[in-house]
Amino acid sequence: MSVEIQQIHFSYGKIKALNGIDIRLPQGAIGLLGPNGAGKSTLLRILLGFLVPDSGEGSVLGYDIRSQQAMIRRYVGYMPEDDCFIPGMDAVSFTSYMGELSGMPRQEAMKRSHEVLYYVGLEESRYRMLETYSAGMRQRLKLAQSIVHDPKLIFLDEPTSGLDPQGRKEILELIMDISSKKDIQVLISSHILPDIEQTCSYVVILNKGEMAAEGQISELKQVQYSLYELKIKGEEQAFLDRLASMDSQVEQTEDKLLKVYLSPGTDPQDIFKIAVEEKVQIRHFVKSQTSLEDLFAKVVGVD
Amino acid sequence: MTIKERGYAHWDGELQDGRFPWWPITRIGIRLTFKRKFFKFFFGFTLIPALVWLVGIYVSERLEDFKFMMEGETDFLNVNPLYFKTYFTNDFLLFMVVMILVFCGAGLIADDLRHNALQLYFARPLKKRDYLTGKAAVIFFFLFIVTLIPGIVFILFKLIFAGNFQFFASYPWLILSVIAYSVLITTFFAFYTLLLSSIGKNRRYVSILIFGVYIFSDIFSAIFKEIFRSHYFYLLSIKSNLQQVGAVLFDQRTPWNIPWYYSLTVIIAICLFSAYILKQRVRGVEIIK
Amino acid sequence: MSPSFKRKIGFFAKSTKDVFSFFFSLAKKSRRTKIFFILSFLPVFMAFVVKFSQIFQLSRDIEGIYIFNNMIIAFYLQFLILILALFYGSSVTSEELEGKTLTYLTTRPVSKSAIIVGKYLAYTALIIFMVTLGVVFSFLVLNLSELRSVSLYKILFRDVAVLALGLMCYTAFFTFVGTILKKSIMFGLIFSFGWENVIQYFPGSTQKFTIVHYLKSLLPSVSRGRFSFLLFRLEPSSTGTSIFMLFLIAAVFIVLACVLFTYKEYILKD
Amino acid sequence: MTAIIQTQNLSKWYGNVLGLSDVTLEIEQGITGILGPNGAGKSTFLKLITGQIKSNIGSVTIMGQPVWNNYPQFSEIGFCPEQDSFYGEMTGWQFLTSLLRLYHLSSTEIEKKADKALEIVELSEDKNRAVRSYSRGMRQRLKVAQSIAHDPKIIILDEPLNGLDPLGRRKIIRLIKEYKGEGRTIVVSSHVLPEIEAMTNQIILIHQGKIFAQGDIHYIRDLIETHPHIISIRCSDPRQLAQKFIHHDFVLKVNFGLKKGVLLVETNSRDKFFGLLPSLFVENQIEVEEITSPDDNLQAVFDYLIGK
Repeated sequence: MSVEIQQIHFSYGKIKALNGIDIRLPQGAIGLLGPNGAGKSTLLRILLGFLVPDSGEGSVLGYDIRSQQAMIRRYVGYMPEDDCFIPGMDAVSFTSYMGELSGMPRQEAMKRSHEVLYYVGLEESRYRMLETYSAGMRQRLKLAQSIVHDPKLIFLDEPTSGLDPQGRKEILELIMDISSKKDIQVLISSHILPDIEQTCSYVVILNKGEMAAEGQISELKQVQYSLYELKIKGEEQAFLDRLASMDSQVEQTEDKLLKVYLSPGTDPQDIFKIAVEEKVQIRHFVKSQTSLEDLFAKVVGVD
Repeated sequence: MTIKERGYAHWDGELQDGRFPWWPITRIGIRLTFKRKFFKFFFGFTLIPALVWLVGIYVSERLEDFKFMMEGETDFLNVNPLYFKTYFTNDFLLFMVVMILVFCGAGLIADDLRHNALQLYFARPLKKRDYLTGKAAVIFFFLFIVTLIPGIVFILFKLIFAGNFQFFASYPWLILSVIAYSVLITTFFAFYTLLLSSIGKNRRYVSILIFGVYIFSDIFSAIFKEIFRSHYFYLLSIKSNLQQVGAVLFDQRTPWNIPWYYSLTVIIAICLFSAYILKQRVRGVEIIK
Repeated sequence: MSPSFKRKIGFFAKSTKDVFSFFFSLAKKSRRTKIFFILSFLPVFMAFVVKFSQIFQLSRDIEGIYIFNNMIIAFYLQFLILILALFYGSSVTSEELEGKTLTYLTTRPVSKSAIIVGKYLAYTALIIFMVTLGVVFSFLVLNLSELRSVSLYKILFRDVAVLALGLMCYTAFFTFVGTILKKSIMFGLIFSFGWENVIQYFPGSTQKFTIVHYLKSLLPSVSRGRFSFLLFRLEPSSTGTSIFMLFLIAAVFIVLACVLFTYKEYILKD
Repeated sequence: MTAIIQTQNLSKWYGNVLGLSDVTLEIEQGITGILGPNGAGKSTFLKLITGQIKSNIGSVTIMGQPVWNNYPQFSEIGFCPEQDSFYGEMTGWQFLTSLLRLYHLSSTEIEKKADKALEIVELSEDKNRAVRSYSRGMRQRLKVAQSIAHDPKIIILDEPLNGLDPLGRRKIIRLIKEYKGEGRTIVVSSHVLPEIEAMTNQIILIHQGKIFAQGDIHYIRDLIETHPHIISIRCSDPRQLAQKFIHHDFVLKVNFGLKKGVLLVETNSRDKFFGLLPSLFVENQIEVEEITSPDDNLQAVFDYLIGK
């Protein structure tokens, strides 16, 4: 069991950040989900020993979070949310510096840092000054420094924030590749649902410092009603009227997506019959699962 | 045949409990200081007194050759503990030391605070003590170059120029004095600089403080001393305290009429205060209440 | 004066006023200002100590005004106003660039010159206020027994005016330095405690290349006491020239800073 | 409709690094999305049209007036910068009122406007907390608040949704749409495609400092009609369906997907294809599970244009 905590409480002065969190994490990649200010970063900081919980117990990799912080940090890699670096250095010296601080011999750290930078896709700019790095490159650099010492457990705090789709895809692929290794566990904190859906199998949802939901993603998003998403072209109104007469609810979203809630017992193929009759093109037709986003909205309780 | 696997590769080495986990911090700190504009030039300038004193030692062994230049005044060329004390406690050297601190010390912690880098350090098996030791060692490095090293070099060259060990026999403890004094002022300035560097995120602000507080304490004590005609007010001055203790360490008369251990107490008190503040300020995350 | 020019001037004045109040209230509350405030109040504390010791006969009797003239003013003139002007002057542009907050100003309907002038005035006013308060308090404490003598207030007024002129001038200069140099502190320290301290003792016209020369020309030469050497070889300019020069220097550097700031591009790194 | 923002041959270098090259375009009322990967030149473009930096070549005009150093005009413009930076020790309330002061307003007006802006971004409760203690999302919202507080006609937002959680994002998107309804001009940059898609159809694609495309998303899609379009259908009997397609000339390719029951059809005329589709299902009694167009989103347009 890599991470196990019970009844963790923490507050910044008057503001309660964590209010009794219990977690027992299984193997594999784990997503820590929640809106801004839900306490995700605080939780990670407690696991790393930056903050001492007001009350509660826990262990990371079998080491106690209160008394054995040094051992935890030896085997943990951390990618912080904030933009952080050391000015005046290039990527290779920075990464190997971080490796050395973790206890790698200097020559090994240098060798490894070249490998790691190559791995995260910074091989061409590894000799450039960090000040000149773009947001995307800094993100990769932070990932590189978090894996340079080959940790057993990696904490990633908002790993894709500020990235463009291409950069995001690449970072997520890297994370999936790392977490596919059986002996490395990854804990990703994010508010970007698709990221978590894509990389993790298990998710913990925090809201306002409390546990909102926890479990396997596949179990959490079970289908509860028969909802279809459609995009159509043609005479909309007539089509919508016909659908309504079938005793089903239709909702139109901001980006012109139709959400059709079919009453039980209605054959979805009837939609196509109506389409033929009303001469409407159906360009998109998907049976919707309760997506993680809906789940998220539901447990978080807004909208 | 083996094929290199694509994707993430493990590192097959062992993490070690380094004996000096702070050493990388020091090495990088020194390297970054040397990268600063004009620093090398400036640092060279700081070594001028050392050169002058070295020439003095040479001249002291060849007094006859230089007599025509001296016009009889040769007392100051007598290489004895006073000669060393004069080097180590002269105002110019101390002033240059402070300027070096502005260069190498202002950003030590302030830059890490500014760029959120502390969490990178403390996410690794590094204790607060290691971090501070590493940063302080940067200051030790630069200040030893202008204090400890010249001191030892002076003694060595005196012996070499003289060709015998008489000097050593006369003042066997001198080398200890040099070491003790160098360690004292370097330790003090390390605490002083780290303290000021940790209270601001802005390098400019810290630079001004390092310089300003030093000069300020000196002016302040001078004014008080002038009004009250009491040497006790020299205790307010950083410079005077260092000079006071320095004189004792070199077995010379103290420049002011106050017990030297008062000065030492002041110095130690500042160091302890700094240590306390540093312990509060240096942590993995900034906690805002 | 054409109406459009008048309108421009009016707009500039309004903008400057708004920038001024923005930064005056911002700087007033910052922690740095508090620390500098304490620093500039230490002479008051010192004055108290002196006064108490005089009351209890702990030290030899020195006239309050003597201490005031020779020590307090020397401290302010030779040290404090330089430090304050250096920090606040270089902050005018540097802190916007370092904190990447410049954008918030340059997207408002205020001209870049108004930003410089307004901020400069705000900071100068703040530090003049700080220094004046410190000076006035130390003056009152030190001369507690002679508060009825009018001639003393003349001295106080003159000293405060000189310090204010000094702050105005140095801050303008360092505002300009901060606008062209990225790392202005090292240069500022060397200028303040190297150039200004050394060149002022040079004979002939050389000393006229320092700002402190004009400031000292406005003060009477001091003959007694330990600090007299500070005025060693001063060949004073006339009062009129000095005041004119101080205003001229301040104006020139502020105009230069404005011109530079208006046409130079500052690129904030992400 | 007349253009609000016009640029002519706009080009910008930083030293010898290209920032933007030869951009000539007009932005009209409503929402315009600026899209491009990191470092494509979006921020450079927004800085140029807000007069933050000066172009090396070309000109920018807003409502007919040049922008560079034209301060009086800036009261009509609100700008939300990309960088996450604030004045040191201010509270949210102080931050807004201080900046509003620069619009030469009376203090009652300032307070009214600041209150309103805080309400809009839902920060009223936290207005007296120091900005330093805000979470990332709150800071982002505060930045948006300072760009709209003075009620500008033109709002320019550089990555406003960056770092926001889904709920925060939804709120800002709704807000931007509301502003559009009020007849304002809004320019939003983003590198996340669905975000822009949710806000507007008017987009400008920037890559490597150049404009790759400008206009309606669908118009752009039509522009690249030569690029065949793939439609994925999951149904009960894909092979029977495939037979029906083969006779039509607008179908270029028919593939069977890796997943069971998936048919991938490539067509060069979507209109004809989709016109035919429902009747095929109904006539042949094929049960449809899913119809999707894997490349009918901005990402695909984008990938196609930048040649991926």
